[in-house]
Amino acid sequence: MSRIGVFICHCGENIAGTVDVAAVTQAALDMTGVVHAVDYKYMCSDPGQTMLKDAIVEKKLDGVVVAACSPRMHEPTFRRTAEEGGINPYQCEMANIREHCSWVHEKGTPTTAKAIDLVRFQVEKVKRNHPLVPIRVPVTKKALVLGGGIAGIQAALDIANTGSPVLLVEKSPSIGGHMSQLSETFPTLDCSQCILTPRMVEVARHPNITLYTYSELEKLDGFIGNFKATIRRKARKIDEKLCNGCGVCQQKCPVKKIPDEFNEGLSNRPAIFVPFPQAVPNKPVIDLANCTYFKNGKCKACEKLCPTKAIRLDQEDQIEVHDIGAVVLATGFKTMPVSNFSEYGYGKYKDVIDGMKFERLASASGPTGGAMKRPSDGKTPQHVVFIACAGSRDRLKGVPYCSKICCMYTAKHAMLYQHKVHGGQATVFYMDVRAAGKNYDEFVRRAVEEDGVKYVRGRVSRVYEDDGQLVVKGVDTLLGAEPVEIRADMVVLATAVQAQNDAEELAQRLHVSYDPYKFFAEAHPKLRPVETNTAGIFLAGTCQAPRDIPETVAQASGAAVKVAGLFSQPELTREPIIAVVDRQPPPVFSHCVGCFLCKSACPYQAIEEESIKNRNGDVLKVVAKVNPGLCQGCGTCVSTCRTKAIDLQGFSNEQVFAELMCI
Amino acid sequence: MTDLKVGYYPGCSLQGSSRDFAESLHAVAKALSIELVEIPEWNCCGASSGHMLDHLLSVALPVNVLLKARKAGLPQVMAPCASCYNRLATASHEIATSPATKAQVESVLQTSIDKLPRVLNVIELLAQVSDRIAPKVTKKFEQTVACYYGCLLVRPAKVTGFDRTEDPVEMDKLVAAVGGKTIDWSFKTECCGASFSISRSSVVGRLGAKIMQDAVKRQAEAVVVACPMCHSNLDLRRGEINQQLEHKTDIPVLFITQVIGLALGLPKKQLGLGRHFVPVKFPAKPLAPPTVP
Amino acid sequence: MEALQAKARELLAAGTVKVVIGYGKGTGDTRRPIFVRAVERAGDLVVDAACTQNLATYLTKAEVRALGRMAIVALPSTLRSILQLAAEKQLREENVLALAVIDGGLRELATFDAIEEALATVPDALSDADQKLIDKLTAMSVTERRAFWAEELGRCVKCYACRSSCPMCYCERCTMDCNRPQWIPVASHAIGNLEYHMVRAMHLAGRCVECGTCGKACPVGIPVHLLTFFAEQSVRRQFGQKGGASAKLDYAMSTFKPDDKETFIR
Amino acid sequence: MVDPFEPKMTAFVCNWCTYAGADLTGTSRIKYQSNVRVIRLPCTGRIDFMMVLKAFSRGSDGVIISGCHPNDCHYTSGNYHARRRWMVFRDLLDFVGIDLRRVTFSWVSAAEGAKWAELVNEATNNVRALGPYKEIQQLAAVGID
Repeated sequence: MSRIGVFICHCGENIAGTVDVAAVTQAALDMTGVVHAVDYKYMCSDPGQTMLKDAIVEKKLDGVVVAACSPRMHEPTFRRTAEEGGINPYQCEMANIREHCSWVHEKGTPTTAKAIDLVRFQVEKVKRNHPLVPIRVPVTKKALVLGGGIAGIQAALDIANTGSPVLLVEKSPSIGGHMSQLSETFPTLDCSQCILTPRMVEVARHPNITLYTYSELEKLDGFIGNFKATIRRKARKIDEKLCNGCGVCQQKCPVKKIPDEFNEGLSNRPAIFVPFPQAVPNKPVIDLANCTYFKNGKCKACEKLCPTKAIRLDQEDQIEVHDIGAVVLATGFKTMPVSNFSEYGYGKYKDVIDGMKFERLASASGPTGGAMKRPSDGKTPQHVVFIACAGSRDRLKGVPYCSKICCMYTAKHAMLYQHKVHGGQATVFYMDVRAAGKNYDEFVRRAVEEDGVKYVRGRVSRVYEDDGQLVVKGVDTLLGAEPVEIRADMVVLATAVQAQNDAEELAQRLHVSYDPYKFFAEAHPKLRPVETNTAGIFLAGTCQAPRDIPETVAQASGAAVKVAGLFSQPELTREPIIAVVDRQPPPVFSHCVGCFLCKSACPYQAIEEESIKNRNGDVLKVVAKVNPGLCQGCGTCVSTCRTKAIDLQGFSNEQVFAELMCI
Repeated sequence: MTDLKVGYYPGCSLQGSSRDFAESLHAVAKALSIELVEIPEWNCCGASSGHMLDHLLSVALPVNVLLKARKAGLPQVMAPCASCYNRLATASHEIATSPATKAQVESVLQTSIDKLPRVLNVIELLAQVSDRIAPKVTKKFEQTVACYYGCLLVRPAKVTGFDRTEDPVEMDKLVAAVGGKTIDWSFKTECCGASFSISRSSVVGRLGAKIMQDAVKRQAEAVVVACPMCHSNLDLRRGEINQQLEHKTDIPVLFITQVIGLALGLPKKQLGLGRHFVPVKFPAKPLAPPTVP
Repeated sequence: MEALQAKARELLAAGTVKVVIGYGKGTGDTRRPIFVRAVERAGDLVVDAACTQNLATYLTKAEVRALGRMAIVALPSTLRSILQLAAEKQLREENVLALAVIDGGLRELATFDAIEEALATVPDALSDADQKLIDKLTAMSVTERRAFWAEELGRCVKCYACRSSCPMCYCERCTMDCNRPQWIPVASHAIGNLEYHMVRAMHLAGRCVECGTCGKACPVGIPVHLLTFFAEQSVRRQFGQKGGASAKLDYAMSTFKPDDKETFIR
Repeated sequence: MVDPFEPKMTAFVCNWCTYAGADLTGTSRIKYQSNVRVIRLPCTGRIDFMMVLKAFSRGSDGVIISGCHPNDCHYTSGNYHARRRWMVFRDLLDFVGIDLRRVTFSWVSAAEGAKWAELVNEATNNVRALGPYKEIQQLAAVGID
C-alpha cells in the first residue's frame, strides 16, 4: 500500500488566486494511497522544500506529488528535494496546476475540478513509479578529430592541451588544409603560411596528439564516450621511420608532368611527392594512379636511389580500430566546380581562374614565387576583373546561400594585385559587399580608397575572348543600369563554398544530420552551435557552414571545450528515462519475440540483438536489448511493440494507463 | 520507321515573314517522317503585344491553344517560332506553379485544366529524332557556321528548362550531326533587338552588328538560327547592320531546318532558300577549320 | 495431388524434410491441416479448391519446429507469410521448404528468393466478395459503419480463433494477454471487443498477407479479416509498402518518409 | 433543469513542443476552456494508439493529439513515426465507425502558445456541438474491468 504525500503550492496568488487550493488539498486527502496533503504559499521556497523533506520522513512517504508549476520548470528541484528527503528522486511527480490550469482558466469550480483531476493523475501515476538510478556510462578519454585543416588543428591542439590524447585523422598526405594554400589573410594581410605552419609543427610535436595523415575513417560504431573508430591508413609506399625527407626520390622520379594539387594545377609534380615544402609530415607519398611502376610494373627508380632505403612498394593499407570518447568533425569544404559557369569561359580560357588559383599565384610559395603572372603566357595582367558571387546567391545555377568569405577574399585579392602590379587596375563586379566583421569593412574601404580597386555593382553576363583578349560583359546597376564591357587580361571567379563531395555519405555513416546543402547540422542554431544531434559528435569549421578563419578557430576551440567538458567526469550520468526490454525467468526469458520491428523505429540505433544462451552456449532465444548509452527515451519503440515487451521508464505503460483510468 | 506525331503551332510569323522557315520545316519533317498535326482553330499566342498588356490574357491565350491540342489528342506541341514557344512554355509553367492563375484561367476559359501537352521548340523536336538524321544525310553540310540561339529559346531557364541557359549547345549538336562545323563564340544568346526591328531598326542594326561581326571574325560562313525574329533581324536588317560596320558582312542566315534540309539533299525550292535577303551562297570549298580561341 | 504425394514421399524418404505440413480430409468435404512425418502417410495429402487455410501459422509453433525441417503445402498467401516471417526473423531459409500450389501447378521453392520470384507472377488482389464488402462499408456513413461493427463485434466471444489462426500472430504474449496494465478487458463485451479487433488490425497493418484465414476461423462468422485487410490496404495506399512482399524487412509502421503526405494534422 | 453538456477532452502531447507550448500559453496568460486534461509523454512517438482507444472507452468525448512539427522533433524522427501511425489509425477509426470529428491531430511547437489555446477551444467547441459520445459510452457501459 503506497504512502503518497501531496503538496499543493499557492505560488503566491498565481495559483491560489484562481484555484481553491484548500478544496484541492481536501480532495487529495480522499484519494486512495494519499496519506498526507498540505498546501503552502511557495513550495519551491526553502521552507517549502524543508516541509516536503520533513513530511517524507515523518509520514514515511514513498511517493510525492507536488502540485505547482510546470515540471519543465521545477521537476529537477523537487526531485532533488525528494532525494534529500530520503526517497528515490523518481518517486516524485509534478501536477502542473499553474501553466496548465490557474493561468489559463477563469476562477471557478471547473478550474478547481481540473486541478484536482491533474493531482489525481499524478497520484495514480506516482503509485506506479519505480525507483530509478541515473545511467552511468564510462568515458574513453580520447578524442578523434576528423580533418587536418585549421579547424581540426585548432580543435586537436586545444583538446590535447587539456591533457587528453587526440587522434587527428587527415585524408590527404599533409595537414594544413585550404589555409596552407592561401597567400595572405584578411583583414590583416599576414601571410597564411607564417601563422599556420607553426601550428602544424606543434601538432606534429605534441605528446598528446597522434597524427594520421593519408588516412580515412571507415566506420564509427558505439555511442558517446564509447565509440569504436575504424581507420584506414592508406599505404604511402614508404617507411616513414626511415625516410628523412631528403627529396632525392622526387628529383629522380621520371614522371614529372602531373598537375600539382597544392598549386591548383598551376605547376607540376612527380609521381612520388611531398604536397608542399612545409608539409607535415614532411614525407613523400606515391601517387599510384600515375606511378610508372604501378602502371606497368617497371621503373622502381625511387626504390633504387633512396639513400635510406625507405621505399616500400609492397606496402599495404592498414586498418586500425581505436576506442574513442568523442569526435570532432572538421572535414572542411570544397569550392563549386566552375564548369557550372560556361558563360564565364572557365576551362575554355586559361586566364579565367578561380579564387584558390589566384591565392597560389599571389603566394610567395606559389609557382610564380608570388609574382603576378597570368597562366596563359606568363605576362603580367594589366587589368584583372574579379567576379564575386560566382555561384553564391544564385538560385538558378548555383546555391541560394551566401558563401560569406568571398566578399572579403575578393577585396584581398584585388588589394594584393594592386600592391603587386603598380599601374595595374583591378575591377570587382559585386551584388553587395558583405564585410561584417572586426576591421572588415575598413579593409574593403582601404581596397577602394587607398589601393584604387574599382567596384562595379552588377552581374557579369559573359566572358569571351576577342582578339586574344578577354572581354567581360556586365552591367553597372548604379550608373543607370548601363551595360559595361571591360577588356581584361585575367578574370578571377569567387566561386561558392560547398560541402565536401562525401559529406552526405559521411554524415549517414556517423548518424549526424545535415542540411539540404549537405553541411552538417548543429543541434541548435543558436544555443548548441558546435554540437550535433548525435551525442558525443561535435562540429568545427566549414563542414557546418561557410565561415572564415577567425570564426573557424573560435568554433574549433568551442568544440574542444565541449569535448574537454565531456572528458572531465569519470563517467557520464544520464536521466534514466530510457526504454527497457523486459526479462523473465526461464523458459520465457523475455516477452520479446525478436521480430525487431522496433529496430528501424529507433532514431538512435539503440536497439541491439541479444542472444540468450544456456550453459553450453547454444542460443535459446534472440531478443531485443536497449543500449542505455544510446537510448534517449523517446518511446517510439514502445508503441511499436506488439507484445508490450519494451517499456519506457518514467512513462511506463502502467503509469500512463493509470493516468488514463482517472479520466 | 514509325511516324512521330507532333502538334504543330505555326503562329503568325510562319505564315508571313518566315514562310521559308515553315517550308523547310515541313520538308525536313516529311523527310524524317515526323507528322506535324496543325492544331485545329489555333489562336494567337499573345506574343509581343499581348503579354505586355494583360497578364491574364498572356496566359489564357496560349493555354487555350494547348487545350485544343490536348483535345486533338496531341501529347506534345511544337512551336517553331521562338516567341510562340516561349509564350506557350511560360503559360504552362504558370499553370503548373500558380494555383491562383490556374483558377483564373479556368474561369475565363470555362473549363478545367488538368494536364497540358508538353511544349517543344524546333531544336528539341529535331533532337528527339537526331538518330534518324545522320543515316539520311546524302550531302554533308560542310560549312563552318555560328549557331545563334537568341534569348527566347533558352530563357528563363525555369520555364524552358531547355539546354544550358547561358551557353546552349543543342543546335551545335544538330549541325555537327549533318557534318557541319560550328564556331565557339560568345554571342549565342546576345540580344538581336527582337521586335525593335519594326519600331527602332537602328537599335537592331547596332546589336546585330556586334553579333555578325564576331561571327565573321571567327570565320563563320553562315549564321544558323531557330527563331523568325532572329532571322529577320540578321537577314532582313543586314542593311542597317552593315551601316555599323566598316567590313560589310555578306554571310547568309539560315534556319536550322534549312541546314538539315540541305544535308538531306532536299531541293533548294522546298527549303525556301530563295526567300532570303542575303543570298544563300557559300565559298566554293570549305575553309580550313577555324582556329578555336 | 499425386505429384504432391510423390514429392512428399521423396522428401521424407530422403530425409530432406522431417515433416510435411499439408491438407488432409476433414469432416464432410472440409479440409484440415495434417502433419505427415512418415512416407506411408504421404497418401493422406490432399490439394483441391477446398484447401483455403493458410498453414503458415504452424511454421512458428514450437512443437512443429521441434520435428526438424518443415515442408509446407503453400498457397500464395502462405508464401507471403513465409517471407514476412523471414523478414521478422521468425524463420530461416534452412527451416522451411515451400511446396507451392500456384494455379493448379506444384512448385518446390527452397529459397526465399525463389519464393519472391514465384510471387511476382501472382496478383495479390482480394477476393471479389471481400473487395465488395470493403467497398460497401467505405460507402456507408460513419454511423452505419458503427452500427455494422457494433452488431458484428457484438457476437464476438473472444475465443481468439482469429488470433490463433493468423500466421502473423505468433507472439508468445499478445497485448491481449498483457495484464499490467490490463490494456484489453478479459471479459468479452462490446468495448473490449472493439479494442481487441482494433489492436489486431493495427498490429497487422503493413504485415497482413491477406489470406483471410482469421475470418474463416471465426466460429460466429464475423468478417474480422476485413479489418486487417483494410489496415493493410491503407498502408499500401499511403506508403506503397506491403506485408509479405520480401524476406528483407520493410515494415511501413516503423519506417517513415519525411514527406509522407497527410491532410488532417493542423 | 440539467446542466449544459461539458465535453470531457483528453490531450496526448509530447514534452518538448506541445507541452512546452501549453506552458507558454500559461506564461502568456492566454485563456482557454478548462475541459481538457493533458497527458504528458516524452514524444509523439510514445503515443500508443491504445491510449486513444482507452481515452474514449474511459468516457472522453474528444481527444487531442499533438507534438512537434515535422523536422523539429526533439528525438529527430519520433513524430514522423507517429504521423505514419496516425495516418493508418485514423483510417481505421473511420472504418470501424469512430467519429473522426472527435479526434484532433495537430503540431504545436514550443513557441505556439496561442495556437494551443485556439486548438483546445476549437476542438472543445466542435465536440460540445456533437454532444456526448453516447455510442462509445454505451458500448463501454456494458461494463469494464
